[in-house]
Formats: sequence, structure tokens, C-alpha cells
Amino acid sequence: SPPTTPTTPTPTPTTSTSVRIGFSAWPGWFPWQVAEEAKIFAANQVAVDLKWFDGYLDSINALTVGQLDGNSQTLNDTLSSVAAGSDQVIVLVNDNSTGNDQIIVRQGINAIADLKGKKVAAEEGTVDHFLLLLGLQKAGLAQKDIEFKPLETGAAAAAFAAGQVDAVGVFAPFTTKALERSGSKVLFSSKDFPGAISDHLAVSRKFLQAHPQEVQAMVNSWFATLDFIQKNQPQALEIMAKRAGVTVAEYKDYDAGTHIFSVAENLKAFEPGQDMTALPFAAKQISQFLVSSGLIKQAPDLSNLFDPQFVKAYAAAHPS
Amino acid sequence: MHLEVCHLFKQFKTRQGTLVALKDINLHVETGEFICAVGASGSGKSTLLRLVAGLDMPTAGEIRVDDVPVTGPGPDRGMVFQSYTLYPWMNVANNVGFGLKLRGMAARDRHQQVNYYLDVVGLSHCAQCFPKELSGGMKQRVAIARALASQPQILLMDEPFGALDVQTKETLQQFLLQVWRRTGTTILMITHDVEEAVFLSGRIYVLTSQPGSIKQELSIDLPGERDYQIRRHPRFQNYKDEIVTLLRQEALPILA
Amino acid sequence: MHLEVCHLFKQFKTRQGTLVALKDINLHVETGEFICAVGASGSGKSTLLRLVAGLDMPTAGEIRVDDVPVTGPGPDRGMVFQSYTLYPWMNVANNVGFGLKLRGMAARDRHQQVNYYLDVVGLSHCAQCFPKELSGGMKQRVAIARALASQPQILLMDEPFGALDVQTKETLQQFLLQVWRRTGTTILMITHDVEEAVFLSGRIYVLTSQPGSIKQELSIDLPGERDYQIRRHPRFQNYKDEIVTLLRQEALPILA
Amino acid sequence: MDSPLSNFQVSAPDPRKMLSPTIFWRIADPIPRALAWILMTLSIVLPFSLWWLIASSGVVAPLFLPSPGQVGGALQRLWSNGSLLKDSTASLMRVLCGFSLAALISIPLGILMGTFTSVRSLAEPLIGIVRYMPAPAFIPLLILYFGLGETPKILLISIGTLFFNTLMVMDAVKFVPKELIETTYTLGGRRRQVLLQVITPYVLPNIIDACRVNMAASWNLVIVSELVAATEGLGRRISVAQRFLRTDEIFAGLITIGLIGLMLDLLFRLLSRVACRWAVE
Amino acid sequence: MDSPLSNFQVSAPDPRKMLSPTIFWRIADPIPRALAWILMTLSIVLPFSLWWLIASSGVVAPLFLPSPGQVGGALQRLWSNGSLLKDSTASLMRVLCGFSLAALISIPLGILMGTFTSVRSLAEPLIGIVRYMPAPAFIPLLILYFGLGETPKILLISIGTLFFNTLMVMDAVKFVPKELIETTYTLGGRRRQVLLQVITPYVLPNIIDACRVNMAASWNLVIVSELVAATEGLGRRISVAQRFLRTDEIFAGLITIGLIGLMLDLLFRLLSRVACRWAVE
Ligand SMILES: Nc1ncnc2c1ncn2[C@@H]1O[C@H](COP(=O)(O)OP(=O)(O)OP(=O)(O)O)[C@@H](O)[C@H]1O
Ligand SMILES: Nc1ncnc2c1ncn2[C@@H]1O[C@H](COP(=O)(O)OP(=O)(O)OP(=O)(O)O)[C@@H](O)[C@H]1O
Ligand SMILES: [Mg+2]
Ligand SMILES: [Mg+2]
Repeated sequence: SPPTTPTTPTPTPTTSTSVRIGFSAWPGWFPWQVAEEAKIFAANQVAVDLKWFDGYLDSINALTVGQLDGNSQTLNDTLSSVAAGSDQVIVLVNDNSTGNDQIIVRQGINAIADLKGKKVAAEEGTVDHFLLLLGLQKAGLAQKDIEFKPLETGAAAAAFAAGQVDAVGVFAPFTTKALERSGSKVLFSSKDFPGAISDHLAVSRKFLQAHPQEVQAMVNSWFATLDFIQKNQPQALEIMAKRAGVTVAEYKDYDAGTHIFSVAENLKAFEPGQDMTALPFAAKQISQFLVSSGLIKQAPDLSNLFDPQFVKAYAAAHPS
Repeated sequence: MHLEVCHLFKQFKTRQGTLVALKDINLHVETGEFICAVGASGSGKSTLLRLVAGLDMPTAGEIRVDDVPVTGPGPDRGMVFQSYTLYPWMNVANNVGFGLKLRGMAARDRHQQVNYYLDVVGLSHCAQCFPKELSGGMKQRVAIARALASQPQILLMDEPFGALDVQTKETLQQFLLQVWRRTGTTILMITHDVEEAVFLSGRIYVLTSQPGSIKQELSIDLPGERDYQIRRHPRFQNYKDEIVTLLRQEALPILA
Repeated sequence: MHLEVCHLFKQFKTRQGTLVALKDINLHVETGEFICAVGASGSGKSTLLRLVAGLDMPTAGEIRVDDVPVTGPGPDRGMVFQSYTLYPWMNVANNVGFGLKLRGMAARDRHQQVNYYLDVVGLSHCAQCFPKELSGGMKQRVAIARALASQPQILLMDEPFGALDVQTKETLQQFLLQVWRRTGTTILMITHDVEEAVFLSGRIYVLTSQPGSIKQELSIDLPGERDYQIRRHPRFQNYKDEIVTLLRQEALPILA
Repeated sequence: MDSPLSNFQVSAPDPRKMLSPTIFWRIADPIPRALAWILMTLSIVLPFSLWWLIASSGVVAPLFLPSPGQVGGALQRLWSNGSLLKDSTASLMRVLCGFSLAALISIPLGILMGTFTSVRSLAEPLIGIVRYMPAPAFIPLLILYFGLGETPKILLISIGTLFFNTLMVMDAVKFVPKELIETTYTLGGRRRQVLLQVITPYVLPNIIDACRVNMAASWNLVIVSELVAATEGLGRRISVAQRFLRTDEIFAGLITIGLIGLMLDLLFRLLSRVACRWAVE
Repeated sequence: MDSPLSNFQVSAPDPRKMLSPTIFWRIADPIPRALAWILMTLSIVLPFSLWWLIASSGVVAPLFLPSPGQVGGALQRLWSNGSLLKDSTASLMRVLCGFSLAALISIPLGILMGTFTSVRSLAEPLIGIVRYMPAPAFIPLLILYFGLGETPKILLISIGTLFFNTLMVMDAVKFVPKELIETTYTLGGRRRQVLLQVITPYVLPNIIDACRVNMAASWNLVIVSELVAATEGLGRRISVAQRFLRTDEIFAGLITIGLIGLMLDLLFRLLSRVACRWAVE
């Protein structure tokens, strides 16, 4: 059985550089907070400078401009950054959104087709915008058919709750706020589009090339943390709920909406495939979407985007 | 017109305590008179004039114009300050007519009266000028025309020529006498310039300093026309000396 | 000390074109003299003094102090303006000693000299006061002490008493004469007050107006001590009348 | 002499038509101290009562307008778990550092620009353009060059105050009487001495006043600056509260900022009074 | 008479030690027009060259610092597809509306506060607290009450300028000479007339100047305000460009804002010169 203190038997030399990792409010990323508070990074002999961002956008920018070595972000944000000229590598899948990204509508809207001509708020260019457009596409609609209101996610939830828009695309924990509006309900969510919204640890290529051991230690820490959470549910939940600024009970609700990827799922996701569950395929789909919706001008080069070697190394060291 | 000041007291509350600016002032001015009050700096001259104008309230005592107590400023008592105080955004004609406008006179009627007073002060050619284009002496003439245009019962003047150079000052003094004769306005003027007071007025009140009270009242009786030459008249010199001597007793502390 | 102004011209470029402020000015001041220049307002008096002080550059001509051409302001030519211009954040003692401090004199040495000049102007008891606590006359005495403390070769004064009331003005005039006698300083003063000029100076330059040029030079020769009584002396009156008549020709346009 | 005045239509003004005395509507005159204090109290009490009334009337949902009680509760909660103090300290330090940096640059620059027409010509066109650029737009560049620590937050606040303060200091220098400068020359002062020993002390009261005014502008940036990877601070507290629509915490944060601001304002006024006793008010 | 001056250690000052003439370092004196123009040109050209130099040296990646050429390209691109004009118009309208609204409140309020000590006592404590509150903190409340249209954006800009402008106008009223007001009384003026016909025109130049200065403060809020559901506007353009790291577009947006600002500034100066010919400069 694994040791109670999560350490990795992989021989990792003590690192001298501290790794600057960013994360923000998303259920799939709160484990990083556990890793820090339970001293799992230290146990894996990696010094981590874990940076919390109130604004998710800033964390993306921070990685792009080199103020972070790695950041937890969604696939389409990584693609946007790469398209803008940032050199990033995806080394670990944190999770897939399986319902925590939601399109929430007011009373009286019952089908996607009803959104036509309605005011819909979402943060432009984020996964929820993406999700909204996927939904519209499915019903044969496009953005021009609705009255799109670009708003920062928190503000979008607030605006919906206040009755200023008819629908909103937000992610947890802001979904909770939006659903406070009486009569409101989830029209569709990321559950309906498996694999469409996946979240990763992306690191800059420069850092990866200079410090592969640290990246390995990060990956190792992540999986060790997942083990820790499993074994110390109450303690871990408390840490994560506190970071999210919600109660433990509320936090538990997010559980179903986010599917944290195991080692095996990680390995599978990095393989090529013909549906959205395969990262390379999803990346191609999303970059096409980004180009066609005008958010990026040119599809990024995807050939070097994924690097499964660290996940593979962990799997090799931990045959379950 | 009959201005009467009875047992007037004025105190100011300052940080150092209560300052008695005026103490038991009694004076009167009759229709058509030209009266000067002279006193050293700080003797309360401005305070006195402000009380008469109704711009400030006395601590005790009363001021009456035609037996009506003064409770506030009004157009019956026109005022000319040392600092010109023209309305900088109005041209000369509008400055002169502003008092009439305030009291609702139609523009056309105003026009006629403004022109008359511009003529009185000899500034008809400057009707369209802005104050900033005028010299100090011209500004003060506009201020006088403006006060006169409202046809006050009495014109109050607070060192009107104090900021002018000696040449302009003397010219304006003569000019003021002319205007006074021409319009018959009653004038109460305060000044620290004894020569000015003797030259202009028919009667002079000399004030003491701190607290200001009336030290002496003199009637000025000079022969003939008051023009430049009169200043060399021995009687003029005597009046001047008399008042200067009175003031000298007051002014001494300045060098202490 | 020998100040010499030769063929001095000064023009200003204005929007209306070139304005000739000074035209061919020639004058000289010798050690220990008290010279006044009188002229109507706008006759270029201040311009002249500023050129001598080196605060402005002439268009043509030359100013020499002890045969050294003036190229800029310097402590050899002290200046007193009408507007007092004390340093409001320094007490009286520090104001008086500031010139010495600027030139690097140690605080202890300064102290002695400052005290001497405070004594000269009779303000030793106010050494610690701030300018805002002083009356106008006291401020001007501080300004004079400050200029004197730098021991200038010549003291330049631009209507130093123009902003004071008549009583204070006369007191300060006498005071200035005292200081002049006591310190032996050379003084060049400009004023529009003819009486002041005659009372104070040994020699007077009368300026014409627009352009300013020297109309006449008069030596003032009065008997005995110059005190208040001298003003009634016929010779005083004659000097005054002579200059006033000269200026009157210049001042006339004011009422035009 | 020529035209008698009675020709004119204006009847002699009625002396009884004097301006009536007033207490409340006195123009440019002080009002009695007691009245002033009453009015100043009303100034705070009135809006507070209005708030309390509307909130307790139930016209507006508490989500949109929390009651004073709820906000008080939030304040107490934040105080007792220590976060109010921590947030206030963090924001205050940031604003003070950012503002001090801005002052450190803008005061000398403003004095130089006010003093030398040449420096002014050299700097004004650039400042004239740059000061219109919104400080928040500089965030990505600041992150790029200065990372995620305190530096970019402080710099953002500095940028937001810098230009305003420079121009206000520059304007103050214009009021140094020219004759005071010239007097200094005739006392043997060099230009450098005039700059440091005459102009600078003369404008000190105005500088303090400009700083007092611009301190408020600094606080306006505290929210935006704390979006940059801040873990504590009043601005961050407010933006988190915004996301979760905790209106009571938004109000609590705003009130705290308002009160801190008021205190800073009073401190500056005190400083001005102590340091510039000599100044004529 | 008593102590001879030769007692003192100060040797008579050397007349040769005069202040040397200078052109560049003239204090409180104008410099030649030609020099001024050269310096003003340098003020723009110098930073531009520096930028060009750094960008073309390749020290900084173009992603972080685009070259002037790239920014020019972006400007041209945005211009030719019409979005630059559309964005500029949208932002300009917003800023102008927001600022006008602020002016509409702050100018009368400021004049009243400056004129009547009573009104001042009544309003100043509240304004003293509120003006420290960061305008962006009001966004959620504005959305709650005014939705997502133009109203909340305009109101945000208004809030950000309102208090500053009020206090500046109030300060201006202090400089109306008391004797001018009193003269009006003695001409028969009522208090209302003094307020409207004397104080208001007197402070007009200062009001225009205050507005000119605070217009810049309005622009500082354009980014934040356009975070509220804007579909066009320079602020939105910049934040989208930030999001997708189009640094060239960020720069293009900033430069456009700077130039528009400069133009507004010049317009205000012109207005002041035309409307206040009578004012002594
Ligand atoms: N509003 C005030 N508050 C307090 N003290 C005042 C006020 N107005 C005047 N004083 C004081 O009252 C005294 C008389 O002042 P006032 O201005 O009337 O003198 P003045 O004779 O006009 O002097 P000057 O010739 O200098 O104009 C002075 O000591 C002055 O300081
Ligand atoms: N810097 C300047 N630029 C343009 N014109 C000037 C300047 N300085 C003075 N003048 C003009 O030069 C003339 C002389 O001015 P100056 O100030 O020397 O006169 P003044 O005799 O001192 O007058 P006053 O008695 O009023 O002080 C005036 O017409 C004035 O307008
Ligand atoms: Mg007075
Ligand atoms: Mg002069």
C-alpha cells in the first residue's frame, strides 16, 4: 500500500529553482492548494511558488509573458496563447469539465432555439463562450442570432442573477451565484459536450527544456495530491472550499461537474484519436473554431504542443 | 438724504480674543455733502464704511438713512472699493449698466443712462473695452460711473485712489470733485491721505486708532475753486498740519 | 562706486508691435549719493531699474558699475521691490541673513551681521516673527535690512513705499534717510511720488513718458536736516512744483 | 451740469429694499460654528438614514442593497477573522508606496517643469499625450516587465497618479512671484539655489495640497491593481465579493476605503498646517 | 552711525560675480520660440526613436514590444476595416456623455459649495469619504441597477470624475474677490443674482480648466467601463487585445486614446481662449 505521506519513489534530485505555478478559481485546479498546504511539493523535493489569481485572464497573460513557468488553463486558452506567439507545452491533464461549465437561462427559455434574439452574457473567448457557441451551432444558430454581452465571468453571473440578461455562460463556482435567480435553470452544460472543455498544466517550453526534473516533480506532486485528497477527504475539502470561497457543502456540488483525470485517463488523452476525448483531435477542432469565430487569425502549430513524457514516466514508476 | 451713525460699536472675535475695531462712533452726513474720514491704517475706517453700506452688522449702535435703520446693503448706498472690482467679463458699458440690469431695467432704457454716466466720467470712447484693457485710473472711473448710474442716495468710497500713482491720483481727485459738482451726489469717503481729504471734502472726521473712535471733526473752509493751486494755500497747509499732528499721535506705534 | 548708464535703449516686442520703453538714457550715480528717478506710470522707471540690476538686458547701450559692464544680477546691486518680496517661510532673522547664507557665510558669522541690521531697521524684537505677522511697513523694513546685509555697492529701490498708507510712508521715508546716513549706502530709487523724491534725494532724474527718456536732471539743495518741517519750506515747494509741472505735461494723456 | 438726472426713468431706489439678512445663504461669509457642525453631521447622518430606510423598507432586495446592519455584520466578521486589518494594511501599503513613488518623480519633475520653460517644452507634449492613456491598459506590460509581485501593483498606482500630480505641481510653481526670484538673484543667489532654496519651499503648501488631492486618485486604482495576482487587499476583497455578489462585503470594503481615505486626507491637512505655519491661509 | 561695517567678515561682493546669462536654464522667463518648438518636437521624437531603437534591436521580443512599424500596421488595419473609427466614436461618445453628466452635476454643486459655507458643510464630509471609493467598485451595483446598456458605462465614467471636478470648481469659487460680491450687493443685487450673474461667470475660465484636466481622468476609466458588456470601443479593443496578446493592437489603442485626448485638450484650451477673452492670462 502507498505510504501515508505521499512521496514518490522516483529518485528526484532536490531542485534549486523554485517553480512559479499559477492557478485560479476552478474546481479542477483547487487541488494545487492542497498540494501546497499538505506540503506535498516539499515531499517531492520541488520548491513551488504557487500563485493564486483572482482573475483567470491574468494568469494566462502571466504565463505568456514569462512571469510564470506553468499555469493551469483550458485548452482553448492555451491555443490562443500559442497562436499569439507564446511557446507553451501541455504536460498534464488536470480535468475535464463535465457539467461545471453551464449555460444558465431564465424562466421561459426551454430550448437552445429559444435563445434567438435573447441577451446572453459570457466572458468573451473563454470556454463558456466556446460552450455557448457549440450549443448554438448544434441548434443551427450562431452568435449573430443572439444578443451577446461580453462580461467578465463574475460580472456575468451577477448580471444574470440581477435579471439583466436572459442567459449566461459561466463556470463553477459562479454557476451557484447565477442559479440564485428564481426560476433559472441549466439549459445545457459541458456534460453535453464531452471533452470539449479540458484543463491542463501548461508550461513554457523554455522552462521545460531547462528544468525537466522540476516539471516531472510537479506532475508527480499532482498525482500524489490526488491520492492525498482521496485519503483525507474532509481535510482536503476544507482547504479547497476555503480557497474557492464557498462552503464545503457547496463545494461538494462541484464534484460531479468536474472530472479529475487519473493517470490512465491522462495517458489516453494524449493519444491521437478521432473524437474530442483525444487531445490532439480536440485541439485541432478548437483551433478551427477559434479561427472561424475570428478570435485568432491563424491556426497555431499543434505538432509540439503536447508532451506526455512526464505522465508516462510517472505511470511507469507507479504501475497500479 | 440724511445719514446718521449713533453710538456705533464694532467688535471682532479673533484668536487672540475680542478686538474692538470701532468704539462709540457718532457722525452724520447731509444731502450733497462731501465728507472724508481719515485715520491711520487699522483705525477701522473700512469697518465703518462697511457697516454704513450694510455689508456687516454693528455690535451695538445704529445707522440710519433717512431715519430708516440699515439692516443690509442696498442700492441707496453705492460703494467704490480701492481694488476697482469691475466685472472682468463685461465691457465698460455693461459694467456701468449692471446695477440697473440687476434691478430689471430694460436694455434700451439702460443704454441711455449708461451713456450719460460714461460721458460724466469721460469714458464714452471706451464703452466696448474690457476692464483688462484699462489703466488703473480708468478702471476706477468706471467703478465710480457704475456706482453713480444706480443713483444712490449716498456714495461710499473706501480709499478709491489708494492704488494709483501720484499723478493719476491727483487727476482723479479733481475729476471726482467735478463729478460731485455735476451730479450733486452725497459722498462719504475714507482715506489715510490727509492732503486728499482736505482737498476734497467740506467736512472731515479724524479717527483714532485701536479702537477707532472719532477724535475730531473739522469743517474745511477754503477760498475759491479747488484746483491744484489750492494746495499751496496757507489755510490748506494749516488744515493738513492740524490733521497730520492729530494722526501722528496715533501713527507712532508703527515704528515701535 | 561709480554707476554709469550710457545711451541705454530698451524695446519690448508686444503683439501690437515694438514698444520703445527707454530711449537714450544717460545717468550716473556716485558713492554715497541718494538719487531718485521720477516719472509717470508707464514711463519705464521699473524697466530702467531692472536693467541696472541686471535682471533684464538692454536693447542697446551699456551699464557699468566701477567700469565693469553689467551682464547679470549680482549682490553688488541690492534690490527692494514695492511688493516686499520676503521669503514667507523664513522668520525675519533668516530673511535678513539669506543673502549671506546664499554666499556661504557660516551661521555663526551671519548671526552677528543679521543682528546689526535688525538693529539698524529697529526690528530686533521681531527677529523670530514670520512675514505674515508683520504690517506692510515692517515688511518693507525687513526687505531693506535684507538688501543692506549683503553690503551692496548700490541699493536699488523700485517704489518701495508705494503700497503703504500715507502715515507709514512718511515714517519710512525718514527712517530710510536715517539708515542711509548711518550706513553710507549709495541709493538709486524710483518713484512716482514727487514729494518723496524731493524729500529724500540729493539729485533727481525726471523721466518722460513713452518712450522713457531723461527730461531733466535736478540737484536738490535744501537747508538743514531733512525732517517733516522741510516740506513746508518754500524751496521744497518750488522743487516739487517744478517737477510736477514737468510731469504734468507727461501725465495729461491719462484723462484722454 | 448739463443733463439733470431726473430725466431718467429709474425712480430713486427705495432704501427699505435692502438685502435681508440670512444665516444659511450667506455668500462667501462664514456661518456660525454650531450650524456648521450640525450640517456636517447631517451630511453623514442623512445619507445613512436614507440607506437604512430604503434597505429596511424592503423595496430593494438585500442582494442589491444590503442593510446597514448586514454591512455592519460583514465588517465585524471581517474584523474578527483578521482579514479586514490584513486587507487594509496590504492596500494601504500598496497605495502609499505607489503614491510615494509617483510623488518622488512628480514633485521634482513638476518643479523643474514649472521653473524652466525649456524643461516644460521638453516634457509637456509627451505628458499631454500619455496622461490620457488609461493606467489599466498598462497592466500586461507591467506584468511582462515586473512580474507578479508587489512591483507591478505599486507601479500601476504610480502611473495613475504621476501625470496629474506633475501637472498640479507645475501649475503651483507659476504662482511663485517673479520678484521673489529676482530678489534672490540680487542677493547673490545662483539659479540652483533659487530652485532649491526659494521655489521649492515656496510651493511646499501647494505640493502637500496636490498630494492630498491625488491620494484619492491612487485609491481609485486599488481595485484594478489588486487584480494582478493579489492574495490580500481591500480591492481584491471587493472584486471577490463582486464575483460572488456579496453586496454586504462590497459595501464593507467601500466604507473601509472611504474612512481610510478620510483619515489620510485629515493627516495631509494636519501636515500642511504643521509644516506650513508660515503660509497665509 | 555706531558700528562701522568694516567690522564684518564679508568682503564686499565682487561685482564681476554676476549671474551668467543662460538660455536653456532661464527661470520663470520665456525661452526663444524656436528653441521651444525644437524641444517640443524632441519631446515626441525622442521617446519615439527610443522605442524604435529598442524594438528594432531585437532585445525585446516583438510579442512584448511591437515595433513602430507593426503598430502602424495595426493602426492601418484597424482603420481600413473601419473598426478604429467605430471604436473611437463609441468610446468618445461614452466619455463625453459620462463627463458631461459629471460636469452637469459637479459644476452647479461645486459653485454652490464654494459660494455657501452651509452647502459646503452639508456636502463636503460625504464627498470627502465617497471620493476615495474606487469607481470600478461600483460596477456590480451599476449593473444591478442599470443593466448592461450604455447607462452603466456612462455612469461609471461620471462617478470617476464627479467628485474631483466638484472639489476643483469649489476651490475656484474661493478666488472670487469678496469685494466684487459686495459691490454687487450695493448695486442692488440679490443673492441669487450674485450667484448666477457674478460668481458663475467669474469662475468660468477655471471651470473650463478644471474640465480640461478632469477629461483625462474620464479616459482612465474607459477600459474598466467597457468591461461591462461593450461590443465596441477603444477600451474593449485594448482588453480584447490584452486577452489575445495582440500587443500591437494594445499600442495602437493607447496611441489613439492619447491623440484623441490631446485633441480634446487643445479644444478646451481653444474654448477657454474664445469664451474668456476677457480673462487676464
Ligand atoms: N473680519 C475681521 N475679523 C477680524 N478682525 C478684523 C476684521 N476686519 C477688520 N478687522 C480688524 O479691525 C481693525 C480695523 O480694520 P479696518 O480694515 O477697518 O482698518 P482700516 O482703517 O480700513 O485700515 P487700512 O487703512 O489698512 O485699510 C484692524 O485691526 C483689523 O485687523
Ligand atoms: N516685459 C515686458 N514686455 C512688454 N512690455 C513691457 C514689459 N515690461 C514693461 N513693459 C512696458 O514698458 C513700459 C514701461 O513699463 P515700466 O513697468 O517700466 O513702467 P513704470 O514707470 O515702472 O510704471 P509704474 O509706475 O506703473 O510702475 C510700459 O508701457 C509697459 O507696458
Ligand atoms: Mg481699509
Ligand atoms: Mg514700475
